[in-house]
Amino acid sequence: MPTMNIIEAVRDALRTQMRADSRVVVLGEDVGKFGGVFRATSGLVEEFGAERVIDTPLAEAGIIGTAIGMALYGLRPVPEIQFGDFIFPAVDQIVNELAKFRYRSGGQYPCPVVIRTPVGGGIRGGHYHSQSPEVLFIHTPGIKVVAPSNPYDAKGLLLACMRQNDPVLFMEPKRIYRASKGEVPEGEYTVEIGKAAVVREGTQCTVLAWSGMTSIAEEAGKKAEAAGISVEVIDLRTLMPFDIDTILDSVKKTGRCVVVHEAPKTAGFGGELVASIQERALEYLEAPILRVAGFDTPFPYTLEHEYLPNADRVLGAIRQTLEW
Amino acid sequence: MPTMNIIEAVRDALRTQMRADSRVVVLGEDVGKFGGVFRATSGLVEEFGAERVIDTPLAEAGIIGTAIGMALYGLRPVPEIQFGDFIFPAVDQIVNELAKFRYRSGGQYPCPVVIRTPVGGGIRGGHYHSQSPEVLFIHTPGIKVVAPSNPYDAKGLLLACMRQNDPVLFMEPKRIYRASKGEVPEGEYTVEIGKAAVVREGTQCTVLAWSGMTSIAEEAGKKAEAAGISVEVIDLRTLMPFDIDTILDSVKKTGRCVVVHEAPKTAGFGGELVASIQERALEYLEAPILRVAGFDTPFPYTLEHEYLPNADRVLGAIRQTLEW
Amino acid sequence: MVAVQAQDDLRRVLDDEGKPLPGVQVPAIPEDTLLKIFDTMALVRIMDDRMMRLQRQGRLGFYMKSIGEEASHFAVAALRASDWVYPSYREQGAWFWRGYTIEQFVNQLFGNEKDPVKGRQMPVHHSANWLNLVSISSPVGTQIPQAVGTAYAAKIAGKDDVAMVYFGEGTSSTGEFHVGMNFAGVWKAPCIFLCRNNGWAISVPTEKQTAAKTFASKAIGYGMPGIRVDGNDLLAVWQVTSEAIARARAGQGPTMIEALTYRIQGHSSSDDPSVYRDPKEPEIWEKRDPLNRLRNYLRHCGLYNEAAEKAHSEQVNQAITDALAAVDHIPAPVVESMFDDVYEELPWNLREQRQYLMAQPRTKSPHQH
Amino acid sequence: MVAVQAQDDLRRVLDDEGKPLPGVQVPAIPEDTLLKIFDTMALVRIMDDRMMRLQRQGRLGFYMKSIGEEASHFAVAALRASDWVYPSYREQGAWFWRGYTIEQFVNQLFGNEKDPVKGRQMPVHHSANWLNLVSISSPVGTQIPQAVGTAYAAKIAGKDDVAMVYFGEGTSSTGEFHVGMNFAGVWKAPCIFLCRNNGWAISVPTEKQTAAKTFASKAIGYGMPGIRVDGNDLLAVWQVTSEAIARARAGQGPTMIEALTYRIQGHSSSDDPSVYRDPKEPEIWEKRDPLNRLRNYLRHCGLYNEAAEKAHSEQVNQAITDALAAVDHIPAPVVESMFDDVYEELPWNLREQRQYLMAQPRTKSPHQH
Ligand SMILES: Cc1ncc(C[n+]2csc(CCOP(=O)(O)OP(=O)(O)O)c2C)c(N)n1
Ligand SMILES: Cc1ncc(C[n+]2csc(CCOP(=O)(O)OP(=O)(O)O)c2C)c(N)n1
Ligand SMILES: [Mg+2]
Ligand SMILES: [Mg+2]
Repeated sequence: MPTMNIIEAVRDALRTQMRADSRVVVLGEDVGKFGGVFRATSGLVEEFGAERVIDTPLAEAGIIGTAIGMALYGLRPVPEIQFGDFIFPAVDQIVNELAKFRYRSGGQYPCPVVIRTPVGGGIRGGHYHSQSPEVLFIHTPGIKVVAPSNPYDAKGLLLACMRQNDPVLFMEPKRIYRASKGEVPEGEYTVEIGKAAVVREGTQCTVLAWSGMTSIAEEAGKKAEAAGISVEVIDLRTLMPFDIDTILDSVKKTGRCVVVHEAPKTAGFGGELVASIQERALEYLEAPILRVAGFDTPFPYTLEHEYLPNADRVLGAIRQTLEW
Repeated sequence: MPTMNIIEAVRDALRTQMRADSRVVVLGEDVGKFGGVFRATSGLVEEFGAERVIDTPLAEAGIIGTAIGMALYGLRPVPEIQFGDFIFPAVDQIVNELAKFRYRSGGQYPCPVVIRTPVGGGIRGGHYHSQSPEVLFIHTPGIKVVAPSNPYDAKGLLLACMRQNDPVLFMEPKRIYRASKGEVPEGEYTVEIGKAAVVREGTQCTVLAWSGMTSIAEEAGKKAEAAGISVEVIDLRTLMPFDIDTILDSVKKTGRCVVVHEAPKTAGFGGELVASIQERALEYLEAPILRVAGFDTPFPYTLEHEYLPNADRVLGAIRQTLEW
Repeated sequence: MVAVQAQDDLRRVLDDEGKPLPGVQVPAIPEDTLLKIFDTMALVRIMDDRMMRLQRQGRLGFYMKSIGEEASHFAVAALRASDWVYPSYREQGAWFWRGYTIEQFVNQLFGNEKDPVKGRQMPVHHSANWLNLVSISSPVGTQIPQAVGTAYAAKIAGKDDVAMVYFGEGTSSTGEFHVGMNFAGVWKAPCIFLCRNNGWAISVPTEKQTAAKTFASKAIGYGMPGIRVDGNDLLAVWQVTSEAIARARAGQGPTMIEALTYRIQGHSSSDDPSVYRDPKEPEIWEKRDPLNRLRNYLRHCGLYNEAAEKAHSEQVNQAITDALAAVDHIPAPVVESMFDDVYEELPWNLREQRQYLMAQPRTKSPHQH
Repeated sequence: MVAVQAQDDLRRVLDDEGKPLPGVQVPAIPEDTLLKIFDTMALVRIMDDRMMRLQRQGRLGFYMKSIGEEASHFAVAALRASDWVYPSYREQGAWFWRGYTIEQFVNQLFGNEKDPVKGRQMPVHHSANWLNLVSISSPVGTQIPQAVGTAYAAKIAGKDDVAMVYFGEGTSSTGEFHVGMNFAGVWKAPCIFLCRNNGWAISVPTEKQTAAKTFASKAIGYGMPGIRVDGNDLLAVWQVTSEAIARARAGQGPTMIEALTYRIQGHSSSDDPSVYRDPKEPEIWEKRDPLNRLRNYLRHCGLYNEAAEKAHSEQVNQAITDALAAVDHIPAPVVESMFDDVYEELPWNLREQRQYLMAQPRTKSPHQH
């Protein structure tokens, strides 16, 4: 099995599906000859031509708006938003249009658009190349939100997204685009949407993470083990619909939980996870569920490594739940 | 003291502040001669002229974008977004620009823009005249979010917003724009931003609500009383920064809590409130904190009264926390 | 205020009385098509009138009429059935033209169980995928790039279908208008932009909407032709639309059409235009009524039959009466349907919420019948 | 590819060698202004070169240069100090022209404690409210309606200040461009839109950006003048900008200027243009270098002094060297500053988070010095 990084896995998923399904088209800024600023689409225009790999004018609302119209007509567009931070001009098209099309048409018009976008900090990008905007979309009924943390899941989930009939926001962890490497099967396989992965088993505390924070959670898990604490780490992989069963099974077992995310703490997705867990498993909780998250500030530049959650902070929170 | 409804109170606040501060300008679609589709600005263009009460072209991004530029130059713009549902084309201007201006300029450029917009359902408006988009803005560092539920607070809070130096999203409960009436002082007074109001005192369960849901929570409180249950109802009034002290004092006293909101449940602001409370007061909780919220569907038309939280459902949740 | 424009940059075929102007080329519209357009236009007029009365009686929540603007709806008549159309909320004619029935129309207004959109949207927000008519959305402008995407998708798929999107002149101020027009220009998408300039966006007149000389002139910025047409002249609307369609099908790209017309009445059933405009203004336009002009033209061609119009009008009125009578017996969509179509399949959160709701006592909604 | 355009719709004063074209009117730029522009342009060139080398050495995270496009920066020189400017990330000249210092510039790039924006933004995202230069934002286009708001605010406040916003031709595709231009037209806002058409938006050439014949032609859709100017001809840039300013101050409204130039190098320090364009293309444009042309013009006027240029260049280089040396001793902003300026005052959540962070062990950031 070849070894790939996340960028390569994403590209492989796109290529695989474009070969299998002629309805799949890719569009976005710089996705053609340049192959995308992170090179996720490199080589595609050469193989599939400029009508299926489309360099668009500079307008995110246009990228998503036209993708919607293509999907209604029967294509399978996979638009790229160059950075998650630039998704906001397309928010009206996503929240009011894409997500609601099936519903508002009484089921007449499904709208299978898979939006790919790199998210997260750690690349010295400041406010505008670092944000993690997932919660807005998780809160929007009608769109799924998927956030892989490694090459295997990235390819398998992206293929799964392109083969189902609902719109998806597919968030890619740009900080580890190249750093995260692993074996990835050639050809077709899928990872089920809506299923979390227990990436580390343990008994004393559950840590929930996704995207770029999964490796931080795993690192914290290792550090905890060295300190004699047994931690279970769950990579959510899909944020909407999130895998409540896997989460509850784990928290009922450990009695403690820490949620880790990069987005600002207040009203981040962590809040939802905490609320959902305590609604269903309060009696199992030995301690409050804690959140280690980005601070409630715009994403800073110089101090980004003070801003970002790290393994020590996660470990600190784990300890706090144990000592409570 | 005159009796006013919410629309009149808002108009009175605008007029009062426009008289006191010549930097205040109002802009938006149909705010001039027409006085706004809900008539909140009616009479203002006659008093203050077309340069301070500006009918704009049809573009929310332009309304907020130009308001930002006005604020930087020294004016105090109070833009109106005709319906909260139409705020999405301006989300980039709000999330990436308005909210971050002070921060990203190293404190050089404060940006005091107060965005008024009617929110919530119950007026037979379907998906696009009913949404409650607060959580996105609560999650965005740099902007405050205020959501009054009655005429007195509407005027006092709006005056407070126009007199401070941070951007604010001021959400007005359109369903009770005219139905909610009360005594409102003439002239100047303010209600403090960031302070909740205990609108009903009780001992057995705390209900948190805001905007159009406050009256629902109060109704549930009354029904509970009739059933021999003592409920404390808190109107949050400000959602960012929310009044954690008042909330905690109450929940520590009652040991139970129900959060009510119109927006879809998943990743709504309720999740944050639950998470914040259990972080700080888990040991006081006699039962899980429950949420009575909009369902995770687009806002429906015919079935909107099945969609919207009502007093019976809130009462049901209160009972559930008591019987847990 | 929109003045009647000089003729040189405004395409007209008929004069205000419905006679062909001297020297103009009259488009060759097949007789049966012309008569069907006339009937459909009359149907729209009757429907608007009936529904507004219903709304005033408090039986209907909301309505949007298009009295005086109907000729512009029939740009759709120059398309073929496989072409896609994105109407705004003010082109009822497009729906009826393609075969959307009076029953469907009325059921949508009432959001009942037989409403094609299952009671999910406000009145006048139709959807008919079997007619290639795309769901109406309230946020204006959003449909414009969508139509461009559909048009380009046809091109990618190797078909010669075109897409047409209707919108008001106020909507040309949105970012989405620009973005859609610009993509269409670059892609040479077979898309027709039908800007219905009715002079007003709720209370905002055109001169507060743009400083451009005409809306059609905006096409220049996208490298596409922009054509102004008398929007109350059915023959001229047909002619410019046909030309645009021919260009689009031939791979020559998009066209913007500005159809000059006038919103004679309020924006919607919620509006009162006397607050913001001179009540005299509509009067000028009443004289240019598109239905009258078409009737006169038919008369001029010897195609008009008064008895037939009367019979058709009675038939339409009866069909509306029947549909309204039926409405009283059509229930609201079942409560559990609220959770359908959010996704293809119900995720666990919606399953749980549906179960919760079904266990609650039923709410008597104020607008269920 | 951007071809050198026919002259009739392109304002030029100088030929490619820097000599005034026959018959043109040469703008009367005061000598000291002209010399200051030349010096500042040379400073930008030197700075770009030094910073790119630093970036290549791995000492600087990111940089954006403007080699070959510098003349367009100096539209700012025709303004007065009380006028407001919204630069994009590629007009370093505007900053230096108004007195932003080499130290400030370098400290911003390094995001250190002396950075005017307190280390909050990426390199090249300056802000200087004391110079009426507004913070640069990465999301392109957003600044355009903001500048219109500022311009109109000046009008409302009864001042005759104007606002100018710079942006690239790619940015003209955003919804915000449209929305800003349209508001400006309707409001007759004293705003100048300086579209720097350098042929490329990262890898996207102009013909994939718009089908319009020129970017300036987009102004028609907003009822404002659109003027094309040779963006490598400082005198022409000055001239058209001065005319636009005069119109704006006289209450005649906004102007769009398309400054035709070329992005000789990569989009930013992260880009490699050889992947997507013919390396021969830049060569044509190197011959039209704005700095050379201005130097030749000064020579032509007898204003050029080679020794002075050399001295100035040495002085600039030394100042940069000094600033870079100083940088090694300037610490990163203190950690608790992360929480400042989110709001005027710290709300409880930020107070709590600050306290939490200060109790944590310090993270050695990979880009703290
Ligand atoms: C994005 C957005 N903003 C505001 C509104 C509220 N609104 C509904 S119709 C309308 C005016 C539209 O005018 P125009 O485009 O000229 O169409 P007309 O109603 O005249 O047919 C406005 C402002 C909306 N529907 N969508
Ligand atoms: C809204 C938005 N989308 C995407 C980007 C990423 N991006 C940065 S610069 C750029 C190209 C801009 O081109 P142009 O406007 O021509 O300016 P130039 O770089 O040529 O000066 C893009 C796509 C962005 N900054 N903002
Ligand atoms: Mg209109
Ligand atoms: Mg460019």
